[in-house]
Amino acid sequence: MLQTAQRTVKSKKKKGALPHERFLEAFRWMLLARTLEEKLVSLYRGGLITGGVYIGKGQEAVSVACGLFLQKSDIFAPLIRDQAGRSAFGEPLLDVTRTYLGSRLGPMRGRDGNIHRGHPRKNELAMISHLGAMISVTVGALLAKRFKGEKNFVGLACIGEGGMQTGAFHEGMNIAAVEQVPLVVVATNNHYAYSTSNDREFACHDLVDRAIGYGFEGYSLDGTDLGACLDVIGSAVKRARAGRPPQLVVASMLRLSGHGEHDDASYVTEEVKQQPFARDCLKVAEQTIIDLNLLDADTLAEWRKDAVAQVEEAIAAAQKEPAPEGDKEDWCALSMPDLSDSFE
Amino acid sequence: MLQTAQRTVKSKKKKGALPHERFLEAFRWMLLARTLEEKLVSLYRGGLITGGVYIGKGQEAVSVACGLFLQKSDIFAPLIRDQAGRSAFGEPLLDVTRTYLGSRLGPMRGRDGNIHRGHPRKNELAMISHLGAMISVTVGALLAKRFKGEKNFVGLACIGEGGMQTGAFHEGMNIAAVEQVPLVVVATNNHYAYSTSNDREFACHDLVDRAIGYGFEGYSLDGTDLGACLDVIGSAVKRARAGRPPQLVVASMLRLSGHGEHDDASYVTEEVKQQPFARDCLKVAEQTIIDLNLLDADTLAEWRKDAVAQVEEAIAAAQKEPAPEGDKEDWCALSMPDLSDSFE
Amino acid sequence: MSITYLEAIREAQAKLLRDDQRVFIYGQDVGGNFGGAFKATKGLAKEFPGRVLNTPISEDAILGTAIGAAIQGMRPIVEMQFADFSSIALNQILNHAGTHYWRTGVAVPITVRLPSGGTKGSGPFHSQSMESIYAHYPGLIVMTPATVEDAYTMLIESVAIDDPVIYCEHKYLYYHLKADKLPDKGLPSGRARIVREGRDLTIVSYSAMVQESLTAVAELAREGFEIEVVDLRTVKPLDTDTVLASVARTGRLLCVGESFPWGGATAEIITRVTSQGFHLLDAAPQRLNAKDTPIPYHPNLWSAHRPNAKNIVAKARQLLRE
Amino acid sequence: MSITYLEAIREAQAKLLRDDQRVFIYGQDVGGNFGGAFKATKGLAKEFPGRVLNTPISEDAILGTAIGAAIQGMRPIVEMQFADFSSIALNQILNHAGTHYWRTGVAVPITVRLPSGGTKGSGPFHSQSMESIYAHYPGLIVMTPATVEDAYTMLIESVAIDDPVIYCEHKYLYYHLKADKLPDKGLPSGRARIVREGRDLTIVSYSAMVQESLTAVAELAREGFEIEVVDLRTVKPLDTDTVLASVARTGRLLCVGESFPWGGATAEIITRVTSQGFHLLDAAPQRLNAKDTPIPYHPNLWSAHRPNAKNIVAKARQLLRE
Ligand SMILES: Cc1ncc(C[n+]2csc(CCOP(=O)(O)OP(=O)(O)O)c2C)c(N)n1
Ligand SMILES: Cc1ncc(C[n+]2csc(CCOP(=O)(O)OP(=O)(O)O)c2C)c(N)n1
Ligand SMILES: [Mg+2]
Ligand SMILES: [Mg+2]
Repeated sequence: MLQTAQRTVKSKKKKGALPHERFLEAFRWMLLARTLEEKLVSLYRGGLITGGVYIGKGQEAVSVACGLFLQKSDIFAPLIRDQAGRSAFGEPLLDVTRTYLGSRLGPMRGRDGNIHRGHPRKNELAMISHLGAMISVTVGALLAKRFKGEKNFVGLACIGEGGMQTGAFHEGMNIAAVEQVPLVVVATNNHYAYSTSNDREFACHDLVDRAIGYGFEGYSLDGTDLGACLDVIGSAVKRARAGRPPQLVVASMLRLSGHGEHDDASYVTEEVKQQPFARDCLKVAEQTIIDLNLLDADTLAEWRKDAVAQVEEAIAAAQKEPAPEGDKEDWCALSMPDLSDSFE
Repeated sequence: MLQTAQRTVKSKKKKGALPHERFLEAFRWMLLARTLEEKLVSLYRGGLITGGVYIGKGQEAVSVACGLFLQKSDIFAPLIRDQAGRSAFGEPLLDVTRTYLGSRLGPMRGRDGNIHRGHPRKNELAMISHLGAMISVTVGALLAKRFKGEKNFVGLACIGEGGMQTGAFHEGMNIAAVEQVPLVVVATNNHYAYSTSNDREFACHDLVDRAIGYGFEGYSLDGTDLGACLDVIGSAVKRARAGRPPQLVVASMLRLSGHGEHDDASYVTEEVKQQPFARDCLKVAEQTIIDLNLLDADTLAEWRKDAVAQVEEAIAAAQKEPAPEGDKEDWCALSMPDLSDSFE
Repeated sequence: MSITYLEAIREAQAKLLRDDQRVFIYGQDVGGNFGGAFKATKGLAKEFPGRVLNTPISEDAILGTAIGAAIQGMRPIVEMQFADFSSIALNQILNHAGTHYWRTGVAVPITVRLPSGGTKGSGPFHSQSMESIYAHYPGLIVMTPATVEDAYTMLIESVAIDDPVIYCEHKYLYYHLKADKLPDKGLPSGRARIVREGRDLTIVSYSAMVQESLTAVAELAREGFEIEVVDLRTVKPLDTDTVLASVARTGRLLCVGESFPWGGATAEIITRVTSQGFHLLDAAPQRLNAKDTPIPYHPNLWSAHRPNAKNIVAKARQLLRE
Repeated sequence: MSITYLEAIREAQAKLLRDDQRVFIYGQDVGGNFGGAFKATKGLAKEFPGRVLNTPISEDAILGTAIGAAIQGMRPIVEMQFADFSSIALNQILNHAGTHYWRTGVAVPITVRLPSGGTKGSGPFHSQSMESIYAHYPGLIVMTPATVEDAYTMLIESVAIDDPVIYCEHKYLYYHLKADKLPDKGLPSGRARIVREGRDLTIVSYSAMVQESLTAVAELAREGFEIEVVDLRTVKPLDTDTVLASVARTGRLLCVGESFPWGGATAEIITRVTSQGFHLLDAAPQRLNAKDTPIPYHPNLWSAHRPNAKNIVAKARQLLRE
């Protein structure tokens, strides 16, 4: 399977990849994420997906960097725009398509949908919707690892600039610093929280200025520049792993889609779309590849085809699988059914 | 009544007090607060007060400055250590003693106790216990004033360094900046939240560094120095009133009492007690008065006597008043009793 | 002309903004030319400049701000993007808004709109019905309109009420319910409505479950059963008298609610009827609720999780046989 | 030797820390040589270095951290300083801990200790009983121990349970209840206990109200009434069978709870008994709760606000006459 092949490449890289190899690896995950999400969007438009579809278009460079530097034993807390990071961290495509297509065999078994999926046992936390909540949960997972005597681990949690305004975010950041856990928080300022633009979200000059107030080390990042993303996020992960204080990276870009696919984002002005932060990170990365001649056109075309094939395969597989059924559920919210309450 | 006399002095000052007159006025409120709280403590020890007694010993300089620069039409959100500020803002002593002694005639009518008292109609908000909650409520009060077309108002909300770690604090600070309301937040880092010292509360170098992350203007303050308190907090109030962004003042001092009077604070080490921030602001202020010869010894003694007399009078008055009684209550949590639910 | 439940909510807010300068709307994405995740405030920001304000994602502060403004004489309407997110605002609602009048004598006239209840594919965090939590605590009025007309008049009334109102609007009804026109006046708050008269059984319900109950009752009518349906309209205060009067006529009681079972509105109704009208009952009163698990995402699971016309029919049949 | 309810809680935690390396204690002021606002963890930080940790005033993050640690295999015990402050942690508890197993198949073994209930002079924000809110939502077990022995064994059991447990310890019982020694084993969770047998009336209660009920029953015994008292021990799951069996013997039911009335545990019990055991009842079941206002500060008001032996006696007498 191609995805596996690619993973092998990845693990080779971990032993000291050259910068351009890392770049290409990251680009390939981005391509896969974009391909997958475009397909999900068309399935959604065709009425084949229930619930919302939220994509990471324009944020793949940051996201992939979030997943790429983590080991399997690290903790990853992705959010709704982190397809690229999830894949890079090791989430199988089948997890995604099973969840979106409501297969009973998916990680959430139809109980929860779409972006809420996760694999806590594989250190991919399953987000709840309430923004900000995952920061302290990641802190707790890291604290546990410390209690258990593990070494060299890190955790990485994603957040949007909107989510940074929640109380949960604040409490989570502060407690991370108090506990001095090896946490990296990657914030994406994509200039909107749903329809709300930055001017009604916060009033500080630069969100990265929040780092100092928590005792984090803070870094700004052009989220449209894959090279910069790999550099800044990779270094932040390295610093956290080396025992430096918690790290905050604030990346800037534009959300290149609606909030979800139900949203036409007509509130995003033409002016905003002309800003430098509105560039498409995937196109920028591809241009770099062409400019520096890192790949020939054939290979690029081959990668694209491969991505499409992987996506098609994962969708076809999930589509064949059974849906959950009400009368086959045990309807028990506890792991210990004996302690379950009964209402006749 | 002496308290009235003193108030006259105060209102004269507002029209351009000389610094040392303002200092003396502030000192006199501090003296009153200290005298009152010492008396409350002894009533508590004598079993005459139900519930907790939380005092502001060591924080009177900051607190008085919080109340002193506000007009009656400004909004004040004091917390548990703000007796001096409450008095300076205009809270009658009788409100205090009635609340502590459980008079039916007090502002809370026995329904709520002690430090939770307030007079929302007189712009003294009645705190709930949940720390951080009052910041956004103050923002809302200011927003209302703006909606109503009022001018030249400010709001001042107090918080401890412990309360700064709540999500409510964060959300309140951020929304204040987004709304650009004329708010001053005065934080007292008294080095403890109950028994917890700063090292388990936060991990930033200086809490004032949080100002920039919210788009507040931030100032540090030696809370044991009355002159500095008047200067820094007075200026912050002036700036907010003049339309500058919201203001954060972080004052440093030691809580010179237990968390409440039930607490012997044995966790406060001798070493901490020797730090410069552990000075008693009242003593420091008195020394300044003596050193600069701002008052003669007779007047000082007179002021003390006056404070005692005011306190005794307020206590005696409250003690004569009736307690609330269960069968005289309407037990209705709504202002519109017709909409009250009935459980037989 | 035909108007939906959602449009009624929008129209009520337009009218409130027009008629009362103290009203403003506060919440995530309510402003701009966007008008809210469900478009319940569509166009209002433009029509009423400066009075329909977007907020940061800060539910605690949104409520705190509304409370402060209300204390100072305004009449804020807060929109939570989904009822489920009001868990973050819960402290300000229960402990601040709910206690303020009792503690200080100063009322807090806020309306908190909670887009509530399940819709297909919405899952555990966008489907909740939280009325029971708010009704459990003192100091709040909890409205649960089940019709387009009530959605309109009750929202208007909520702003006139000096006390905090939790207004639970049902997302499923947004587009599914239509009316010909909006009424000038409705039943006063706190009064339940007999939606349909009957003599064999009383079904007490509220919000979207009133519609499910009516569908069920229509089916049972074909079998000759005449079932009375009571729409509570507000779950707190709860109009015990109307419910008791109905049970006095029918002798049988089935309560249907979409929230979780333990301590839900259905338990509260049954308790009132049995403790105050025990002798009126000819059979054991019954309840039907969502299952005691999080609300599932998948439509197959969701339709098994919530009460619906089908299992209302089944439960009612059982009760009618007793 | 004599041991209080509070000491039992401390001893249980000491034993847990001793026996299970996965256990740690997390909360405000629990550590140092302070040992918690009520001293429930006194000395533990010293005895178990690094495992009893003070936290910032950040209830949401405290719970979030505990949840994350539990997912990774730890068994955290969280102390909320007062139950009332768990309103800030509610989102993490209801929406995260309560849904996690169902959503992902991975259980979240946390124990959340809530110092609950009223004491003299504690007022609206330091007196609450929040069991009904937690029991309403799926995915949580809610314990409400009423004796020293249960305080001990149930806390130990709560940590053994793989699912999240809300452990409501009553502050009034901390010093008021004493036992001679601590048992090795108690009744399993989810099982109610017949505290006292009787035949004229069943009083169902939990937490501090069990003691009030026993006082009331002793008084009524002098008038010749034999009243059965059931201590629920856990309000979720609720041991309906034991309650029904008792009502089968007595034919009369009075439920006593300290929380607010609307949708409280008392409503849940009455609903179960009437829907499942209607024919067992000889008279209308009744409930007694706190009043539907915030909890008052002044002792005169507080003693009128909560149920107590005196009004339990009055209510029981009324019920016995019917
Ligand atoms: C506490 C909370 N309130 C409201 C929402 C509803 N909501 C979902 S996504 C979203 C906008 C998020 O904006 P941001 O954090 O910037 O992330 P982005 O969508 O831009 O990636 C909102 C308001 C939520 N998920 N959580
Ligand atoms: C949200 C919340 N959690 C817990 C408490 C209990 N509590 C009351 S005062 C206090 C310590 C407050 O510390 P700080 O904010 O520094 O104020 P200080 O007492 O030092 O003036 C705590 C934990 C509370 N009031 N609110
Ligand atoms: Mg965003
Ligand atoms: Mg402090």
